[in-house]
Amino acid sequence: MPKLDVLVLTGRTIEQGKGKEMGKLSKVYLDDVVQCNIDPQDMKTLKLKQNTNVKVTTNFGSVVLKAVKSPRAPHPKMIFISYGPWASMISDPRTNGTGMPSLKGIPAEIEPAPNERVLSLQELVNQLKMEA
Amino acid sequence: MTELIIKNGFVYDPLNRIDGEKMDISIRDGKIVESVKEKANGINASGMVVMPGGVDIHTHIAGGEVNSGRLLRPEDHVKDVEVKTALTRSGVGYSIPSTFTTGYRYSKMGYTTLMNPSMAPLEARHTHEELADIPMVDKAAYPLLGDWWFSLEHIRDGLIEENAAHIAWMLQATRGYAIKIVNPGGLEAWGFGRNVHSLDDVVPHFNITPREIIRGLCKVNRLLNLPHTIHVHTNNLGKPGNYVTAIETMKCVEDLAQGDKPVIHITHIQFCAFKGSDWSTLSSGAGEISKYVNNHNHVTLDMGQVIFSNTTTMTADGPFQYGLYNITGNKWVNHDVETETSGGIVPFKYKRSSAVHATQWSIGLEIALLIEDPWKILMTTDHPNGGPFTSYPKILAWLMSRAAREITLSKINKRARKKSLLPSIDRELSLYELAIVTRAGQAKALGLKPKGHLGVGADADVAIYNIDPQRLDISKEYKVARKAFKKAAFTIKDGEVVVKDGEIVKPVTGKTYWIDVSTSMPHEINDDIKKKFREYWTVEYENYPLPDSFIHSSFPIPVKAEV
Amino acid sequence: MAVITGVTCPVCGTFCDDIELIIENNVIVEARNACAMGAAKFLNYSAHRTKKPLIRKNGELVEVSMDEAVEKAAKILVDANYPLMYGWSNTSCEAIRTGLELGEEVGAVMDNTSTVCHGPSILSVQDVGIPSATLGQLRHRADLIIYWASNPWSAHPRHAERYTMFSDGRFEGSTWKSYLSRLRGVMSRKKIQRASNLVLKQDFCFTPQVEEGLPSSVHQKRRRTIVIDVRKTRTADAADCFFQVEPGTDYELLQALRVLVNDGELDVDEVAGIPIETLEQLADLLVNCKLGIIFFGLGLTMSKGKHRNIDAAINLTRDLNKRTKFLIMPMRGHYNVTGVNIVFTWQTGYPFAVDLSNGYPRYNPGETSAVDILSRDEADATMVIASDPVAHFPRAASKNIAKHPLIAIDPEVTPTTMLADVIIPPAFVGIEAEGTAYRMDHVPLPLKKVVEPPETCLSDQEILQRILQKVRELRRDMN
Amino acid sequence: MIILDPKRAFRFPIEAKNISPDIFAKKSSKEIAALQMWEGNRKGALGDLFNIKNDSGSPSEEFTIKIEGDASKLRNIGARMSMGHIVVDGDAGMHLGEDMSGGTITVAGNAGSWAGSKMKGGTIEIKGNAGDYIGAPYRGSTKGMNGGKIIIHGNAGYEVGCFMRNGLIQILGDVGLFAGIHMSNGTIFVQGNSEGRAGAQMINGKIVICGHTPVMPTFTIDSIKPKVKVDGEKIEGPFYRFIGDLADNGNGKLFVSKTKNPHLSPYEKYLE
Repeated sequence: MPKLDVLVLTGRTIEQGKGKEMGKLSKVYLDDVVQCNIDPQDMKTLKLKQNTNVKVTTNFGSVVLKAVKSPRAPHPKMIFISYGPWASMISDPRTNGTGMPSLKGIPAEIEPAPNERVLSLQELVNQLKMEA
Repeated sequence: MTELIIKNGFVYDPLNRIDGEKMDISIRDGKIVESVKEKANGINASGMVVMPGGVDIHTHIAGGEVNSGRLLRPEDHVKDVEVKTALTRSGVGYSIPSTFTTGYRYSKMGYTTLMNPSMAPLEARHTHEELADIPMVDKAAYPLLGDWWFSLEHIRDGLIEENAAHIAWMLQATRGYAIKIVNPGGLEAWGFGRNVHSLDDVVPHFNITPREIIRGLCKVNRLLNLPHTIHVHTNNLGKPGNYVTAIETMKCVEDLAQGDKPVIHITHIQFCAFKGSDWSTLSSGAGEISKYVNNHNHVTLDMGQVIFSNTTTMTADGPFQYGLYNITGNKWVNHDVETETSGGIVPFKYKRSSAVHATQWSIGLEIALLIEDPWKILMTTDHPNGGPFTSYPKILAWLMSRAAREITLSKINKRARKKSLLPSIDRELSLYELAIVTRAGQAKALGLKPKGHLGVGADADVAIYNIDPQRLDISKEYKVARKAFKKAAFTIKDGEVVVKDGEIVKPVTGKTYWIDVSTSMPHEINDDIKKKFREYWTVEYENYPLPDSFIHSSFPIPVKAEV
Repeated sequence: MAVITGVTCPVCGTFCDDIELIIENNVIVEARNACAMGAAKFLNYSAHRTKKPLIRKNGELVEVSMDEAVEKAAKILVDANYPLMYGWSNTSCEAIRTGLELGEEVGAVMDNTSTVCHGPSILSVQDVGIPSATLGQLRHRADLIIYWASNPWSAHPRHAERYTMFSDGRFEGSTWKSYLSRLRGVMSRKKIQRASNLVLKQDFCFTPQVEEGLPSSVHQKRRRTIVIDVRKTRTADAADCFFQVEPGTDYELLQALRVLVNDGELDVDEVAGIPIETLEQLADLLVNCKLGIIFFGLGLTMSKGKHRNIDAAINLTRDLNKRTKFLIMPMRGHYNVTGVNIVFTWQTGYPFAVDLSNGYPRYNPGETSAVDILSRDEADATMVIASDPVAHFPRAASKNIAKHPLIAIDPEVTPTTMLADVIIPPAFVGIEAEGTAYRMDHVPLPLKKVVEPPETCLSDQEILQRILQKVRELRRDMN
Repeated sequence: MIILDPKRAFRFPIEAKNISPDIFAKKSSKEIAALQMWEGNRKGALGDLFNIKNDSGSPSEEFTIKIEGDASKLRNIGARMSMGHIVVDGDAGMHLGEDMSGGTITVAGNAGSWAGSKMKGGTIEIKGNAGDYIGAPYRGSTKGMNGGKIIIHGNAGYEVGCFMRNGLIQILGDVGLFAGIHMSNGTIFVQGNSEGRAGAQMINGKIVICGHTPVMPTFTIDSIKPKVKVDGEKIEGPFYRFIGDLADNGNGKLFVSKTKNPHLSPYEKYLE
């Protein structure tokens, strides 16, 4: 399987913003926060098709997301994930004495994961509970 | 019905011309009364001084700029903290204490009424939220109206009555107490990074001068019958040579005075009494200012005394604060408020070794001592601009004791010492005069009738200090007196003992005063303001005025206007 | 049917107060003037809500009385050795005031969501200050608007319309028309692109226009907008000019600009992927405006450099004030995150990360901040109000929340409430309960009550007041 | 020598500013045991947390406190100390030796962030790694380390020597971002690599980096030096000498190893 070293950016999208107000169980929210926005060229490199699953791994964890072609390209070797429980699975908790974890620009490895499933919110929460 | 009697104290009540007479003060239901029943609770004040509760005409204790100052200065808080007790909330102190700590510390010094002199009308809600969290004292706030677009346009167009009606609306909308004017015209100019430099400079885009603004608002103040005069922070504040501007400012409303009633209050006069052409030639303009004030009765002043300390300067005078930032390179907050005003904050350290700072220290005391009538010059530090209010006892010591002044004089910058007028001044204020400059005169200047005295009907706000005027020569033993003023033996608020031996024994909340002006033309103003609202501000008309339910212990003072 | 005007929108820091709600039978059926996010909240807030207090018993959440939930919450807080009380930015100042009293009573660490949004901005403000203004001042006067690492189009949808590029002020007007004509240009380019893709049967990637220097539109005598970001956001599409920065190099870019606006020279040919010649033109633009404003977002506070990015940005603004008037403002996210900083500050002296465990306020982000305390596994109980940390904190921090007793005061079902041991659902502030909140520029506005809450839901403030009362009772009983 | 032996593993932060030779020296063991210590939000006494042993060494020995075991939850150990020794067997918590003016602190393990913050004199030696903000001021203040010496044998985190005014910080391992940010005097000596932005916003002072490092674009190359002097000792180079931070009109000196930083060779064109 091809792999690619990328930087993860997290952030707000209007869909996520709308979704969080409609409820964290709403489809609008859940559809948006599991998306991994990838540069079209990088999609090609990774031999990824729209809406196939990818696994993103950082030093702090890994998570399976749905790959989508970024509408804000070009941004080679950068992936974008909306703020939310999925992005949080891989973000960097170190604050370096500021209180602020590193949520943008986290080095990661991304690879196609056609055989892995995007966890549901409940499964994700259960996983946290188990790890604790 | 609660009753209390303060027995055998030496009473200083200048508004009732009582000068150290040994007498009892009777209290019932929060008011001073003729007498109470014999079984009433008594405080034995023999060998102590009894005064009305302290009043502060100008102290930055709440609201946007004060709180930005707090946020800016963790390093200031960390050295002075207050631990939670069974009765009191925790907090931080030094130059910009947190709200609870502010109330407690004032109360411990025997103060009971505080005036917050700077409130951006758009952010009045903030000021009042904070005032609600300042316990122990009564309070009020002055909305900033000297650069309000409505004021500028009305006065430019000669529409004084219209402006009066609008300001009446504004006092109600913001629950304000007096018309505050800061660097008139300069704050509007600061919107584009500019300033005005004299009373006759034209304000860019508005074709009006500071002189016209001051005169216009002075007339408005009279039309509205407000209890306090216009409260003015002059143009050119903090600049060498500015004593001329201060005198011109007082002069420019001379003809508007009627009888001996003041029509203008110049605040923190020390900062506007600089002589010299630059910082190296800075000297005191106290002589000239005092001379003018000694010969005129239409003006009151407060000191804005400087204390040698590390403090936080904050004013609505954006361009002045920018200048201070340029001089110091310190951290700098600027906050311009749409359609209304500006604001700035810069931490500042007054050093004895600095010729400029030491001269400033001297100027404040010189003015206070050279002005013969203590009713005209009130004691403030413009907290926290000249220094924190907790240093008031130090200032009282300088005022009451030549010896205290000489000790400090001997430690300041040589050049400043040489130029200081203080060695030539022998005057030492008596306890009676101290009572004027810290309460009676302040309440009188504010037109706050139930405050500043102990006559029948007054609010039972009383401070009792551990000073025996028959035994203690305060001029010589100023240190003992200073200590007594720092920790009141008793503070009584609305008839209840709230401080004993300098400690809080009963937390109480105070009232919020505001001026409820009734005018004959409310409808037209609302229409005019409504029409321009979206054009001028970025909030909706209906969200601007504060509802009465929002004000903590709201206490309107009804006033009937002449328009 | 009732029409309520002048409603404030309890969603983002833009805190629009011109919303008109149409209400039928205690239900909001229409939200006029609201953006997509605002409308989503007004029309759907109640869709997934919890209405009754819940306590976890034997692993299952079961409905209980308000009294039982309050008592359980109070007990958890009283028993805790180092409790964390977190959230606060989506509730009223009145609730926050009561919350601080409760936090002081139980010796908690009080932290709010600014810890993971503009906390770093506050740290740098404490180092250098901040020259800023209310938003109307910019609407009236700003002729140069910079959105730096912020994307209002998505995060603050009405910001541009109300306060900047598309607003009309006394001295500067809206640039709506020039935007429309530019948009037409972009649309036709996109059409060509789509057509060519069809013809060529392949993905033709739209490469950005590499122009020599800055586009001429930025030199026009009208309000101009510049976007500086690591990717081309929707806001960038609407701007006169866009600078794409290599991720993690904003700090270098800001410091380099400071040298250039002070007429200094640099030894390098490019900074942050942008040629020096272009940066010199940008510096000229900054120096020559009448009033400039930088609106910065989390792209600076969360990325490499964090608070030092803001340090440099504020210092750039300070430098520019030697030449012209220049201001800077953080784009605050939640509708009352500014208010929570303000209330924390007036009561304790510090805006966030306030540790009250020793009986007085102590402040040191990195030490007393939520993510750090949780990552070090130091908290032994957490109370979350008006926030959803489990969705937004790094996994290492959320694990601690999951491990210990968790109280959630939140009307919505969120990852945090899914982990909670006690859930007390309040009325929605700004819809079912009133109060005060602060816009991103420190302008306080009222939150309105427009419909009745379910009978079982109290306001946040009332719930906190009840817990406080219970805590004091439990304390008394212990002594 | 007073030996403090933890009675149990700690999990809440402990306010330990009372563990200082200046405070212990005047007290009996009983008084020491009664010293106030906050553990989380519970007020307690030092004797509740530690077994206290009094090991009277030679009378000539300077007053010494030894903590046996893990002290990583103890904050402010040795705060404001002016004399004597503190020896920590294991790890030490945050704010170690804060505001100290004399004496020595030795840590066998790692030390938390803010070690030596506001320090004015004395020596802190950390055998393991150190956290962030070593030798920094308190929030909002510009009064960073103003004297004394901090030696870190392992790596150090971000913002080492923030607002430093004097003294020496020596790091034998690597250093994180922003070493010497805002510094106005003093010396930071890094034997390993720097993550970058060393000397950012510095006004003056000296930073020496012997390993690899990026250099801020707002530094200008000044010369190449064969060696550089640190604390009286000559360190062999060659070093590129940069001046900065230009954005802050700084005149700070940043020495960077020439051999470990070939990516900086383009700068040499400015020296011809």
